[in-house]
Amino acid sequence: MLLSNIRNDFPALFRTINGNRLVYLDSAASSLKPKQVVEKISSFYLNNYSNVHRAVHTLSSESTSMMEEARNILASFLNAKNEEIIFTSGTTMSINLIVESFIRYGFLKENDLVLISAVEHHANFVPWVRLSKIHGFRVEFVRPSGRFGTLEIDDFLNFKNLNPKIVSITGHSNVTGQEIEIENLKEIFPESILIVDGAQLIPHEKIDVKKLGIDFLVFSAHKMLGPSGVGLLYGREEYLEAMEPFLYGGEMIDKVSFDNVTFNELPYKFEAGTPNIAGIVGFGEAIKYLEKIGFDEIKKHIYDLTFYALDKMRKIDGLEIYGPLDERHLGIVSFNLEGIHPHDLSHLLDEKFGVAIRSGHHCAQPLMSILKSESKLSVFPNGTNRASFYVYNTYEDIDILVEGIKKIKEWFDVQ
Amino acid sequence: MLLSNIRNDFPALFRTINGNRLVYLDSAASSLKPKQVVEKISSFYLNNYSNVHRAVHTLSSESTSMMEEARNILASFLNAKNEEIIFTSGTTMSINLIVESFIRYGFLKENDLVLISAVEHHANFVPWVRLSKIHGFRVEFVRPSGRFGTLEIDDFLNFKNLNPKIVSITGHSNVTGQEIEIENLKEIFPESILIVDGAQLIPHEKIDVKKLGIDFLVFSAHKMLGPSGVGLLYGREEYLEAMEPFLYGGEMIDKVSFDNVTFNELPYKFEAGTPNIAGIVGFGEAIKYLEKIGFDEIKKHIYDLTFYALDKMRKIDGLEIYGPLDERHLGIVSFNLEGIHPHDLSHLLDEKFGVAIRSGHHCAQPLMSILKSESKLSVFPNGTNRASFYVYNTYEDIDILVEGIKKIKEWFDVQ
Amino acid sequence: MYNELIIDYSRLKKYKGKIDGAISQEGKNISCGDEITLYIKVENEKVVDAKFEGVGCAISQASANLMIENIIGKSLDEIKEIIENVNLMVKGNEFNREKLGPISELSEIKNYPMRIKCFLLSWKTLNLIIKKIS
Amino acid sequence: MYNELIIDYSRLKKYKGKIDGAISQEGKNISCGDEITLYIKVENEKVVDAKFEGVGCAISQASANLMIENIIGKSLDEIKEIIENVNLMVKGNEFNREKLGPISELSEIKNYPMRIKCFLLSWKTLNLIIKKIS
Ligand SMILES: Cc1ncc(COP(=O)(O)O)c(C=O)c1O
Ligand SMILES: Cc1ncc(COP(=O)(O)O)c(C=O)c1O
Repeated sequence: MLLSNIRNDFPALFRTINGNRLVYLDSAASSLKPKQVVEKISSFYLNNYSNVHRAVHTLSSESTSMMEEARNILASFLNAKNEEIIFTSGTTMSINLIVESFIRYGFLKENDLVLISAVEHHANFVPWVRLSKIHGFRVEFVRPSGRFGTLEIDDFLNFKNLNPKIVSITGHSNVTGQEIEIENLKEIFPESILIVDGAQLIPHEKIDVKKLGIDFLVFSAHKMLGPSGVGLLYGREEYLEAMEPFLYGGEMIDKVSFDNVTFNELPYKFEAGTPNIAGIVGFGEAIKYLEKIGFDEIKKHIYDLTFYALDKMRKIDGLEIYGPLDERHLGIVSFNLEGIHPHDLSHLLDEKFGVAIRSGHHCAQPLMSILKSESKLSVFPNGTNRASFYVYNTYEDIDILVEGIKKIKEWFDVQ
Repeated sequence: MLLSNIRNDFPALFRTINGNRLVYLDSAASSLKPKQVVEKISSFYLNNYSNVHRAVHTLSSESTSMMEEARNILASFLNAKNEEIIFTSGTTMSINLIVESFIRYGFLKENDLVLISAVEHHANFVPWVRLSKIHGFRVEFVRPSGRFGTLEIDDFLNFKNLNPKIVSITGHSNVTGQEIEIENLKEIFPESILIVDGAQLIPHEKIDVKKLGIDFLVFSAHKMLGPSGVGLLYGREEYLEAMEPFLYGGEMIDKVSFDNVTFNELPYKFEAGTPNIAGIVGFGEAIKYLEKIGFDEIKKHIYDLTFYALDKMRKIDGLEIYGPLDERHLGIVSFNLEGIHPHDLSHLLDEKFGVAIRSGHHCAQPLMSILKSESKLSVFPNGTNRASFYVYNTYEDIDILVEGIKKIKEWFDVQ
Repeated sequence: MYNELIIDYSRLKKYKGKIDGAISQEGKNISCGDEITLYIKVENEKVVDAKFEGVGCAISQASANLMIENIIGKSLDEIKEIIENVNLMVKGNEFNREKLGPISELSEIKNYPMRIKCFLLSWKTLNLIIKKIS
Repeated sequence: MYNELIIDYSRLKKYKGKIDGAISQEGKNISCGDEITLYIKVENEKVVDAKFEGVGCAISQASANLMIENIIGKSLDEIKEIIENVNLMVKGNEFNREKLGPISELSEIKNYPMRIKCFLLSWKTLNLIIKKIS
């Protein structure tokens, strides 16, 4: 069991919601923040804050080193070079940057093939699909043949011969909770550029981008104890060197004249304008906090909670769980309960039991249509409930969730 | 004089730098933050934070209303509709959004004319110039004919007959400190789409976008007591409705299928992904703080400081001040001192006197070449010193700056 | 929020279905994807029949059923007034309880900003129809 | 940081200018826009003369003058060692004071991260030349 005193770092956990203590099971949407991260941000703002780069005065120098210290932390976290660590406003922006940059640079042309999957979050779906309409490249979708949205190796093998130019896949589904083996992708598509959407993966998995041969990795701070409005783009130096910038403005330039522009070196070439300085500083602090717990410990904890939850929830009559039921399932449990719309269930869990879960399509509408086609419910509600677990959750949290579901079910059945 | 107890809200002002109290004259790069804003952010993170939209649980509901409350504040601040208030990561991102959106939507085509000025910050220069090379539209530059980079009405009138499709101009130069009369622009180019870069203007000027007929207004929170990583794009509803989104992903969509995407309504259509929720909440708080002082009061205070500074600085031998010397000059004083490179001067002001000013090209390289051509210095250092004033500055700050400059000059002359 | 009235009305069957030859209108709640098709039959400026199709949460279903029950037999002008008062009610403003009848028993919805869209789905769809025909 | 050594060396004229027929290299400090052109004359693997052109702050000018003064007469191998030690020095690491001579009197630069680029401009440019010819 994870160090129980961790919970003391999260004041929100001590709130009561309608008289019940808060049970926060919505970390896949965004995690709570520990005092350490929030205090780091506050103290930075109140004591050291100024704009970064270029100025020579003390505050600017302090801000610059604190921001660059965060870059060091992220670089060694991923085993990347500092030049390859680009701060963005989040996963969504990171993916849009890659797609548009490739297009501008002339790398993604008519008839080029991009392979994504049908379980992607809209952030790794809409940019490709929409811009393919404008620019004429092709997008194909790996369809999950496994249980309720589960991607099997064969599903990818089907596309091997098409030799896609780009393979962009989530490392961990935000609906099915399936973790994808990145090694397999690399093996099946050795010549494709591999982009990994790490928004759900990195919060519990420390990754060595060099060892895994990942070309681009994107994720957001806010899902791993960090602040909102900051995310990361790791890119292989040789690609970043070649790519056209996405945002143009200050700091990312070398020389600007009336008819020509040359760009700054990496990583600044991709960091136009005043960055989210405090957010970046807080991001570094969040990584430090997680590393102190240890990622092995974190993953084990989340596994334990997941299997405890899956076990208990499978025993509830009329409850349909999505995604795999084996060890590929981690951290996120999406489900529906016969006869009760997810909005009603999640509303009542909050109101009567203080349990915060999410309900809806989880920004994965294409996957919802797949779940629907396989569902045995009398009516599939175009969405699911989703409970997700992180470092601060406990077995008791899950007991309260399960009890809550049972009581609401009884109550609905009686009415 | 501005309420002296304001200074108590800014703990950074009570720092000592090498034994001197901090004199912060770099607000044009980024302002300090008052306790109220920082505490709002902290308390939000520790008590109410969760992802916004869609979820029905208590924290998500609280976060959503706090974020939307900030939108209300910004909308009534500008006299705009809520649908027209789009949160971005900053001015730079806002301008890039407009340019790329226009291009994708097919609005900005070959040979279309965009008019900007030669005094623009790179954020309102590089996106136009660079993307014009890729997409073939034309960019023309209004050249300042007035004193050291000062834009005169005639300079704009020269372009009246060209009837540009878009006029994108800074409302306040971050180098010359000149405030531009937006009414004049509207009068000279009644048929052009008017984009105003308000990054330096809005911190001291409350604007009614409807009354002024501004089509797009962009600015950053961090230059007006707000957090880093958040900015604003105001756009006229009819344009926003027509434009193609810039970032694609979650929250900005309506329906997503394997071969089609439709978009959410305004403003969400332009806010893909998890926003900088805490940043937006802090932005709202910063506006509240400024409104409590009152924008008339703020502008008057900055005027007083500027003219006090200009008066004193003009008396220093060998000191060259850029921009206009009349009432168009506000808040920012850029200057050079014969024989002393700006990096040396600003370094010594920090080290010996605790004075923080900026030195360099201020992300306005094209303007630097114009200043150079007019300069009477024996060597123009390709940059300037820049002192800038905001709500928390005092006459004494300027006295210390001026004394510092004089002492450093003496010391250099003696050596 | 989940009182007997909501549960009972969410399960009502009698207003579910299609009406041939009636005015129909689709409505959608973007934030959850729920959709509704509303059928309204108008004679002499009066609603003489109404039904709806669609899947949704208990609140949206109950709201639709309760709405239909309370507009059948009413004139278009009366319905406009009802819609106005519903909008006042969800915003937490003063409204005319008499005009809303049993609908006003759901006024608690104003405390659940995340569910107001569920509640309003059928009302917004109705409003589209009213605008279309007047 | 601004001691007499810096001020004096920043004003030195004798190493300013061009050397015809020498190896030349441009260097640039992106963050401030300062530029330098360095001229190095090498005979028998030894630097026999060096000069530079360019405008810059006192630190970059002093650093360039001091650098030139200390590499004239040195072999390319010795210069490589000097460059290595300069890089150690600015990072605040241990370095060989003897190898750097008077240059080491500027070791305080390590406390001014925003000025290291000014200091290193000439050294980076020198390094480019050394790489080119070895
Ligand atoms: C006039 C002007 N425009 C644009 C910007 C860019 O703002 P940001 O860096 O917040 O994107 C600045 C800030 O330096 C500015 O002064
Ligand atoms: C798998 C996945 N990808 C991308 C995203 C988008 O992340 P953000 O909203 O931080 O840009 C999310 C978060 O919802 C996600 O779960």
